[in-house]
Amino acid sequence: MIIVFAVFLLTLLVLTAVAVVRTENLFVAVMLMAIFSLLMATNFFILDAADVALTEAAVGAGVTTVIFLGALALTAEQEKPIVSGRWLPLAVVSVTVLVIIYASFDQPRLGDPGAPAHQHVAPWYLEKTAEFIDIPNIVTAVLASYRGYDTLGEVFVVFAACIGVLFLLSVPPVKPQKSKSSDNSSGLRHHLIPQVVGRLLVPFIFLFGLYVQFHGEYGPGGGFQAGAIIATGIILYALLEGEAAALNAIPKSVLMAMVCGGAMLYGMVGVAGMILGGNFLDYSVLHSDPVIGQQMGIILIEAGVGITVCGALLSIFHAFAERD
Amino acid sequence: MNITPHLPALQVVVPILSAPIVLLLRPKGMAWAMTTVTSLMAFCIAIAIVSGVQQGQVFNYLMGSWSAPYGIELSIDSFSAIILLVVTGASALVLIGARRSIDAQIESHRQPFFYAAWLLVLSGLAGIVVTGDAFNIFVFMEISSLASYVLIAGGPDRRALPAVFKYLIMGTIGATFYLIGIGLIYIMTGTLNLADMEVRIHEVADQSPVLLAAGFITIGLALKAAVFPLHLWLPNAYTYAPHVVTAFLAACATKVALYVLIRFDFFVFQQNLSGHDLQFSYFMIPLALLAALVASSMALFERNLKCLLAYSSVAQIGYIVLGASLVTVAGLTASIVHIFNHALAKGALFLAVACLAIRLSSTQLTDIAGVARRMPWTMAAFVLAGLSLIGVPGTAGFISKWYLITAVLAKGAWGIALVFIIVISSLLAVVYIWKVIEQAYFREPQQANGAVREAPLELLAVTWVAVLANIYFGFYPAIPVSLSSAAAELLLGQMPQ
Amino acid sequence: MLEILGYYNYWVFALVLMIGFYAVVARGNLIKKLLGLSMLQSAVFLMYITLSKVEGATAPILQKGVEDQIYSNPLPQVLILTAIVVGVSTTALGLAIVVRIKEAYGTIEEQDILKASGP
Amino acid sequence: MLLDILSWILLCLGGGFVLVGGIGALRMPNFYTRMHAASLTDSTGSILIVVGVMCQAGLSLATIKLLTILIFLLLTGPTATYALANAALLSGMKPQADTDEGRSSS
Amino acid sequence: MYFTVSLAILVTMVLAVIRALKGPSVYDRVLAVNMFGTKTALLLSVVAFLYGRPDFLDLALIYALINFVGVLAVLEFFQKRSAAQGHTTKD
Repeated sequence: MIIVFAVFLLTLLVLTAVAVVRTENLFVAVMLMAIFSLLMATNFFILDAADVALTEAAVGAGVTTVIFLGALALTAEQEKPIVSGRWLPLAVVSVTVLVIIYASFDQPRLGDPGAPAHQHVAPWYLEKTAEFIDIPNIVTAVLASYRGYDTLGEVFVVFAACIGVLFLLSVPPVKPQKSKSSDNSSGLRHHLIPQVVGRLLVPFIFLFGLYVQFHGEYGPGGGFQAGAIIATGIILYALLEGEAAALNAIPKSVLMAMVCGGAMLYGMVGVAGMILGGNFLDYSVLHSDPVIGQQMGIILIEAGVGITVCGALLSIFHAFAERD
Repeated sequence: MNITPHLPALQVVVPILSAPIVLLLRPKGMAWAMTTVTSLMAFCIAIAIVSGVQQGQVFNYLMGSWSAPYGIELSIDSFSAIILLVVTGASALVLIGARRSIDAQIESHRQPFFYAAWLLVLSGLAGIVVTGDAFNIFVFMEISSLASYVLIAGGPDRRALPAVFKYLIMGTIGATFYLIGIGLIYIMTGTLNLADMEVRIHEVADQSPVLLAAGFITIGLALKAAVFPLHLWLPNAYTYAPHVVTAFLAACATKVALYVLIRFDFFVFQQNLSGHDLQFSYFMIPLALLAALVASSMALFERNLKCLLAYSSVAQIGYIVLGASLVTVAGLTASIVHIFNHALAKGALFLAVACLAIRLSSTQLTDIAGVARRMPWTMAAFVLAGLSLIGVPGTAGFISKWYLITAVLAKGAWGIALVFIIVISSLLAVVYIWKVIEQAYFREPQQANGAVREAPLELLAVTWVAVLANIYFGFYPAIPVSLSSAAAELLLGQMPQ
Repeated sequence: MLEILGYYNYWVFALVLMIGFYAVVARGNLIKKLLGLSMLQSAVFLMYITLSKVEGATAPILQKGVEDQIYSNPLPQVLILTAIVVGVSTTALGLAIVVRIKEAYGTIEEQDILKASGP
Repeated sequence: MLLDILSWILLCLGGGFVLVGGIGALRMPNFYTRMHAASLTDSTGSILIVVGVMCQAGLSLATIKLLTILIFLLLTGPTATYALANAALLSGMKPQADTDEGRSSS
Repeated sequence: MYFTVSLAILVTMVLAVIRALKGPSVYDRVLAVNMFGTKTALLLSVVAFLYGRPDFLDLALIYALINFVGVLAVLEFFQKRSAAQGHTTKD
């Protein structure tokens, strides 16, 4: 059953990928890339990775597409046809594909429960989480506690990307600014129906984002996903009401404070563990009962992650959208 | 609380948590001051770690107190210690002198971003070095890479942008290949902890996914480390980056990638994959030699001082790889000592270039004609650092060349051919350094350079600190050599010689 | 037949990886390169998630009151959560650079940029 | 039991509608007809399928979630369709009867 | 039963992708993407029951949300582009 789904979706995936590479219209390529991301996310879901599917949909298909469109609006839409040098890369690529396919036959096949990967570390997580942390979502437990240091790093990757985009785009545009009158058309203000529906939806999106944030211990979700969803909600607001309105509601300085504050919150939880006599990122010492301490720590750092991701994605979106 | 057991964590946590604070510091100069202080603290931590390691202390730190294969473990041995010293030292030294150069190249409202990115590079590189977890290396590699793209893109020349784009593409491909390799190993072993991996990979060593993983990891890291045919991103990125950034990154960014490469190929694969040493040698030795020859020749024809030195870096990476690919304790020692010494020499050279660049408008060779009369101290520093790069006795460069040649000669007959190539490449280095010296000392100064003065004191001072370090470690090489040979023995521990 | 299809995911991983790689290497348009790059990364995500799947298992979110349920491997999923965010960050930074290149050179084609840069 | 049969019928109908919509979007001669085919069956198909699944779920949290999804789809689907058609019309694409080339230069 | 429906949705997804590949106009492609997104949301709600994990319905909701925001972002893009090209849009 799963095989049928997988074959269907994966074949589509390959077709879409080929189409993305072949089309010379970049806008079409970005649209196809959105389909590619959704297909990928559906695949993840079918392969039991609910959290990853959620993230890929919210971050990969949603925010990435929006950022790509923002960049396309500032650059070009049509790609020049390639002139030469098509065969060498194609040959290299084909050979590599064959090598990987050859090597795949020694690999445990899809779903093989006897694979070494399922024997060694993973069962420990599945067995011991109930005892040490006592939350049902093992992915969140691994992400936030067992491998919390990775997640700290990841927050700082987002942080780095955010300051990078702001640094690069803080140079004033070379071309003279277009007359301000064109700014009035920013936003979909004169499309009445989307605006009414959109306004109705924005608060519910926030609510849903908060639900995903705090439900992350029990179901699929957590800081990244929630951050991305709330950012999407604000992006929706910006699309409907125009950039200026969104920036009015949440100014850039607040976004910056969110990016820094979230990252600091995460780090401070770690340092608190250190001060209270544990190791860095040891949440057990936060409370007299180690299990409750772990849960407290997880909630706090997930909040930090959500705040940073939301602030960073919005800062990046605004940096692109403001520029024309 | 006792701070000593927490040192490995603090090495990363101190700079990484300062980055958001630096970003919020608006007053002029504060961002620089905070970054410098943080960087000095990181350097002190590194020194404490090194002295601990030299006394035989082993640093293992369990993140979140989760035991090893389940949580992330930091582990520091002598190999990590020496690289830590290089990374934090380069950052602290360059930052102390960097302020005016950065002021000249980066608008003040963009500086907080720049300094925050600097701290992220520092903590990313330190994070790669201290960790004992394969995936954690990937995460910190991405932090340091993303932040270093930001630093390089700060270069005022518009050509910095295509250069950094190329770096981004190649760097991301490298990181992705590394990730594929980790995934393939994880399929076969079920673990991400390097020490655990080393034990468990033994049972599955002859299966094709593991071999494929070794290939992907080696190529991915070689891309990051700019090993010869994969070095294409390096020259332009170094040339158009802000001058002090070049000094910092040239001293440590590629070295850390080499560190991971060596650690993986020796610590994880070497003892388990049969014939891996031979494959590694056959694959790497020709590349290393080509790197030394081709890149040195390219440097000969460069018209831009920074680009010349960048090609020279590619050649020097060739030496490091050559030493490692001999797969002997002596070769590996030479390789690690050279990582240390080359960082010193290249750091000093690029700092001297930064001194020149702050007074002259460009780094083209023709523009530095006769500048030695105006900036004698700077050029003297350049000459001494250049001698160290060439490997003249009495400088640090000599020590590593000496170790390298000894190691190569131990390989017997074809070792002599290798020595021949090393000597040729060193001669090429003499020629391209001489080219600079000739321009600076024996050409008539240009009219435009009439008002040029000596470089600002603090920048000149750190340049000279770097130069004196080159000379000091040329006469007293005990610290790097003892650490390196300990590291080499550790890495090749159970190898049958 | 089903035995062979068990490897199908890995083959698609290889194909998509290399399609993305081809786009990065052979296409001259910078945005196309970034699209290829994110495809390359997605392919790796697929590989990790494939290896996390266990036959007859369900997502690693414990169900109360259900006995002897087996769960898929949570660890690769955690790694990929991290990697997805890394991928988006890289893409965003790359796009910012492309925007600056467009402003500085007036083009986003590699050939034209090389021409404009001169020797 | 009755509920099972009901949900079975609803799901099958929904699947049929969705499929017909897909075929319509592929086979219709120009943009507006394609959009027409796609959007109407989209809404109907969504209602049928989600209600069909709701019959299976019984009264639980899942039903509420499904209801939310349904409301969401019913709000956004037609809105997106309207906005898209509006944008196409404004860009100068005129609805035409029987050509395959009813599109603007963009 | 669920399986049949999922299959029907999957086939529709294929048709949508074909439409996205064929174009011909950009609006056709946007339409196809939109259609694809809705179908994904539907597929997920069905598959969640097929797998017996109805707690995963959150995903379907997010897919629908992303889909909507995506379409609006595309429209905003069109609008910006036509403003940049100097066409005045009438209401």
